[in-house]
Amino acid sequence: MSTFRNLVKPYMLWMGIFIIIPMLLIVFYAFTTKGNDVITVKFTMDNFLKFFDSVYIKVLLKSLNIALITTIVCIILGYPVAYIIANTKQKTQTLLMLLITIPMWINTLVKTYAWISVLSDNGIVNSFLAKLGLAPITMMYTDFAVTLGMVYNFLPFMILEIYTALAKLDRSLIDAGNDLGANKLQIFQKIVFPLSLSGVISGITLVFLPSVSTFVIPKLLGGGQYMLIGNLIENQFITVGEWNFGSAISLIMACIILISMYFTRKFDQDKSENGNKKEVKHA
Amino acid sequence: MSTFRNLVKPYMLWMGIFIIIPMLLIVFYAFTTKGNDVITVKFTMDNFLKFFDSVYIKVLLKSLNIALITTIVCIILGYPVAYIIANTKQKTQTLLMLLITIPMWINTLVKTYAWISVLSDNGIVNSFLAKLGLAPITMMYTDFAVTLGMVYNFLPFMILEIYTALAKLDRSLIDAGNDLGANKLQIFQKIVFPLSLSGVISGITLVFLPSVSTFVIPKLLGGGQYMLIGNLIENQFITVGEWNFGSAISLIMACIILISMYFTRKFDQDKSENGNKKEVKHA
Amino acid sequence: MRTLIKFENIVKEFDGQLVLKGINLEINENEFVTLLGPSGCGKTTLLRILGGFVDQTEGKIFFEDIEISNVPAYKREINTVFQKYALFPHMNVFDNIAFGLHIKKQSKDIIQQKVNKMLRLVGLDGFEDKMVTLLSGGQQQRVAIARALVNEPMVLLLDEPLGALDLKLRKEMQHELKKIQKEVGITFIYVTHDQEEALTMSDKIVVINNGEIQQIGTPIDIYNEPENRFVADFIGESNIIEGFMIEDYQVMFDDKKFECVDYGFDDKESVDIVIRPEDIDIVTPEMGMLKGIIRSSIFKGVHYEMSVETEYRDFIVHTTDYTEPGKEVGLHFFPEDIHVMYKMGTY
Amino acid sequence: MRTLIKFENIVKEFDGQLVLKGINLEINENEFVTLLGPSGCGKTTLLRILGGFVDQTEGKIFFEDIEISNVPAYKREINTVFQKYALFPHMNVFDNIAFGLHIKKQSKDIIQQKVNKMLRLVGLDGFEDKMVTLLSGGQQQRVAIARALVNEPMVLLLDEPLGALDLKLRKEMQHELKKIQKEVGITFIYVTHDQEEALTMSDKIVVINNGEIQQIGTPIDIYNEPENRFVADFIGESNIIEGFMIEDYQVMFDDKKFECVDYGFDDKESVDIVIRPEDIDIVTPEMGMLKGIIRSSIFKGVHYEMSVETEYRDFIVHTTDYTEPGKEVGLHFFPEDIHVMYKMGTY
Repeated sequence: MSTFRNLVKPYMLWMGIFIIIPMLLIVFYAFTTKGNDVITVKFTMDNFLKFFDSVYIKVLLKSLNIALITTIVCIILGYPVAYIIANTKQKTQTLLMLLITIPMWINTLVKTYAWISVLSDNGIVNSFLAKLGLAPITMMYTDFAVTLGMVYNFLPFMILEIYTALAKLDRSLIDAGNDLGANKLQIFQKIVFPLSLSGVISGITLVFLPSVSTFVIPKLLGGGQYMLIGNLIENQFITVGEWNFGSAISLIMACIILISMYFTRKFDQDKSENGNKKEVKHA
Repeated sequence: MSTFRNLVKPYMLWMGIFIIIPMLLIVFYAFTTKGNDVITVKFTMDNFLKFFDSVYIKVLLKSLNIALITTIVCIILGYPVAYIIANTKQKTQTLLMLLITIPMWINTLVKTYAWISVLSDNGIVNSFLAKLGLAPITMMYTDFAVTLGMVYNFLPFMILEIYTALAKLDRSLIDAGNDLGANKLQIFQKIVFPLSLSGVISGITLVFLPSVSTFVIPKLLGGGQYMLIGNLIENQFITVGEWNFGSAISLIMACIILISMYFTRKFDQDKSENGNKKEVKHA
Repeated sequence: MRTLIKFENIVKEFDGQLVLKGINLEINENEFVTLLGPSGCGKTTLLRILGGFVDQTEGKIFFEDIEISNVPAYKREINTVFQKYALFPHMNVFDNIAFGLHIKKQSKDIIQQKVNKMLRLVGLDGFEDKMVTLLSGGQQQRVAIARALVNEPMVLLLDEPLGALDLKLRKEMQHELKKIQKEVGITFIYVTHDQEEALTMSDKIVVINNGEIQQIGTPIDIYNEPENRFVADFIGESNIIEGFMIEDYQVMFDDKKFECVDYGFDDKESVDIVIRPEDIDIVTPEMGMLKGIIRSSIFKGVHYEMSVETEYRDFIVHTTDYTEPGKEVGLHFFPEDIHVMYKMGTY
Repeated sequence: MRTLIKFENIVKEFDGQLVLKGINLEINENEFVTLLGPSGCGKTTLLRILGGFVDQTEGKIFFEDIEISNVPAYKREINTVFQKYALFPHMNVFDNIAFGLHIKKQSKDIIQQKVNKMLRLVGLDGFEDKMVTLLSGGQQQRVAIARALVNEPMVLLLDEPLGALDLKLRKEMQHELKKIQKEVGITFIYVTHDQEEALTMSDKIVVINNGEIQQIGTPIDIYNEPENRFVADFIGESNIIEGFMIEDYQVMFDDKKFECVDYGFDDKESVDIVIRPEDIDIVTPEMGMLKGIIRSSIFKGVHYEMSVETEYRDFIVHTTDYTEPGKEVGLHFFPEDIHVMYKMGTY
């Protein structure tokens, strides 16, 4: 056992280095000029200052905006689905949740191409409109198409999280509400909805954060000119070869994500803390 | 309330269509020939038969092989980390798990580029070797590089899952083992490890499944010629424009994933079922 | 006393199993009624049917002579204290108690006033802003009672409300509940499997087993004159003996005739006989009606619990005087201590 | 009886709080010793120190006169039945019980034989292949006992093992545990907060409060001659009265002098007096030593519990004869029923 003990510290040190080094490299790139290598270093803040140019800030704002809309639409569409499923029989619940989660296991790329064939100028919707003698609608390469693709991709996660929160809701609270004179609508407003909020928050984490930085969906449904922050990072690395600027942007994104994580977690902890304190009291 | 009731069924129907239609389209493409549209359909099994060509099967096997190695390496590296963290003080645990999970919030693309700058022929490792007067090693565009990139990308998920299982282990079971004469090693072998297996299995789900179908990491670290199943699908859609064959491959992948999900879940359920039955008995 | 609630032939089936087999029961105004029985006997189901959370398969419930079988829970003038309290975890003490009044859209002033009154009644003044999840078990219990009582129901249902509390606190709360019932002057219907709790608090005890009522009566009735073996065994420790009636006022068991105070049985009818451990006296072997040897003698505080082996069976005897194990003794009891009961069909 | 275990000035500090304040205690071979006290009194901590799961801050433990303070848990000849059983959820009944024997690398035959013997002892033959998570609370409890006993320890520690069971099952298991202890003939150290449990099973009771031993004695000693107010109050219901000694064999309280059997106190020393409710007789007002009015009379099965209001205080009286509330009565008790105790510094 003592030899095992002695190995703990070096092992953790090596794992730490393994995990940290690429992070440090990203930071290094972000704060240095192009063409440097580790030996001849020139530190600079230019990469960050460049980002605060109005063009890039606009891209960031557009990304945040689309991600926000996606999240809201996912909540609006997903909550009723989760609520209805949670109120069916146990067996139906399992089956329906299985159906809802199947798209999660299909490659995003493939799902997005399926939407192209629905939305494109000679796609399913427009073929259908033509049959009805109506004028075609341009849907591809619009905000609508991008948002639709994102909602489709992330909706199952939102439904899953809200459903989980609703499924573990204590039924006796609903009995209690009933007992105290509340009708179904009042029980939903005052008991079920407030207690499912933690699920909505986990859902937001799982939808908002990845939709801010996704690049596959906007590229395919938004077209080559459609630029969100994920595409911007991808371009800097792959097309332009500007690793330094790309690293700086991804650091900025990581900060935004960590800050929003902090706030949602804090909100969640405020609630669960009550539970924890109770534990302590009982001990 | 009754108007709400009446809306439930049409709402669920529309949501069902919204969720199912792209799935059906993928199935449709997989079973039809190229150049068809919805009106002039030619069904075929060719897309599937084509896959069973030795070239594509080799790609599949290679993908499964790399994913398997990635998963095993993640378990071997991740388990000790999770175990050591779970045995530190509560505050240290929170801090260390935060550090471990930070890379999860950085774009995969960016993390992978960081590894390129470590592994490339004039990267950090080779610069270091050159300083020591040693010959450079070619690491880029090898299985080693791809596996390293995958391990780095998925390791935090494995650690997180194993840690969660270990953290919720009932301390009194360890006391009981101690009481019955087992030393630390025996307690680990007979109590801690078997009871942490559920965490290892969730970890496997979160590592193996995405690493089978990832395409960003093999493309960047394996080079343009390096072909895993994710790259194959990407190529079919983007480069070759063979949506039908691409859809067929992604359906085959979905089946493989669902089957492996079924078995891991079954394994997990066998364990949790005991718990459920107990509940029933007590009711 | 006016009849407030009437159950008429209530039957309940769950998955093909009969949980309640035709319950007929009347409950009066201002009574403290306890439904007593082992777990799974159907007592909680009966309470939940009255509360409106479960529908009966057959039968009717009347409330002040009006049938309420189809009235939904939220319209019944009944409030419930749930088994695990079912407090709303996202609200503080005040909002939990005020919930029912908010729903009834009462004015802020009235709500404030009523809730404060309730907080005083259950001894939780000053706790209004605490989150309920931060309270101890006993305090949560009080909030649950206050939340129900503040609506001024005509009936309060209590579903094993003290089960989660520890011994000392449970005894305290028993007295407090009884006090509250007297103060507010409404009907309490209380479900428990603890016979001590039932004896201490109830005006009327309804003993239930296997979905059937076994006996209805005051605590004294139930304890002193159990109607069958099940009731005798469930309420306190007992010596239960099979025997038969020779004639009125004479019963035979263990090959001996005994005088008793029971009559009206058929001649030679098989019966069950109960003799409470505290009604048996230890005397000298010659003075005893039965002879035996003391096998064990355990100190229980107020009394010693002895096991006395006689020719046919072991008797449990409670006595305040110690006698050492191994000694031969006589057992003596008076005719009025022999309780003769009809035999049960099933037990 | 030989001394098996000796605690010498055991002190335990958690986060700056003194949980045990210098415990000195000897435990003999083959004794059934109960550590009794309210929750948080330190009784479980003392047990866990003996088991080796917690280190004491100060003091020494001796086992057969050898210090074991630094011997790790897995090397102590002691086994434990944990509070929530702590059965291994991934093993069946057989493997749970065989765990200790496997660790000791005993042969398959011997393991099979010993486990089967244990299964019979705890009445679980035929359950060997069941997963422990499928068992009821009472069955899990038996597995936990078998798992500990199969190792043939010299001491078995039991940490509130019956806390999770319901009333009826708890009483059954009390008798069974006592029976098992007699059969295997080893020392049992039992932790509980339930004074009834302690009285029923123990050879010796150690009453603990606030990390200090209050009294050590047989159940009869503890019940009949509590050493202080805490013990009197904790063991059974009591009337506890403040008074002072006038001289040997004479005590004064409620403005009256009473004869008693206690002596050796200082003159005029303030004392606490205990009179058990069952030792007070209800007599006519003229015959009574104190006069009072009956305020309530609750039927408790074996006895009525009455509250009698006298000039200075309410007395609790247990009697088998009913007297109606409102009536004026006298209270009578004998000199030997007055238990005089030293006042506690803190309570």
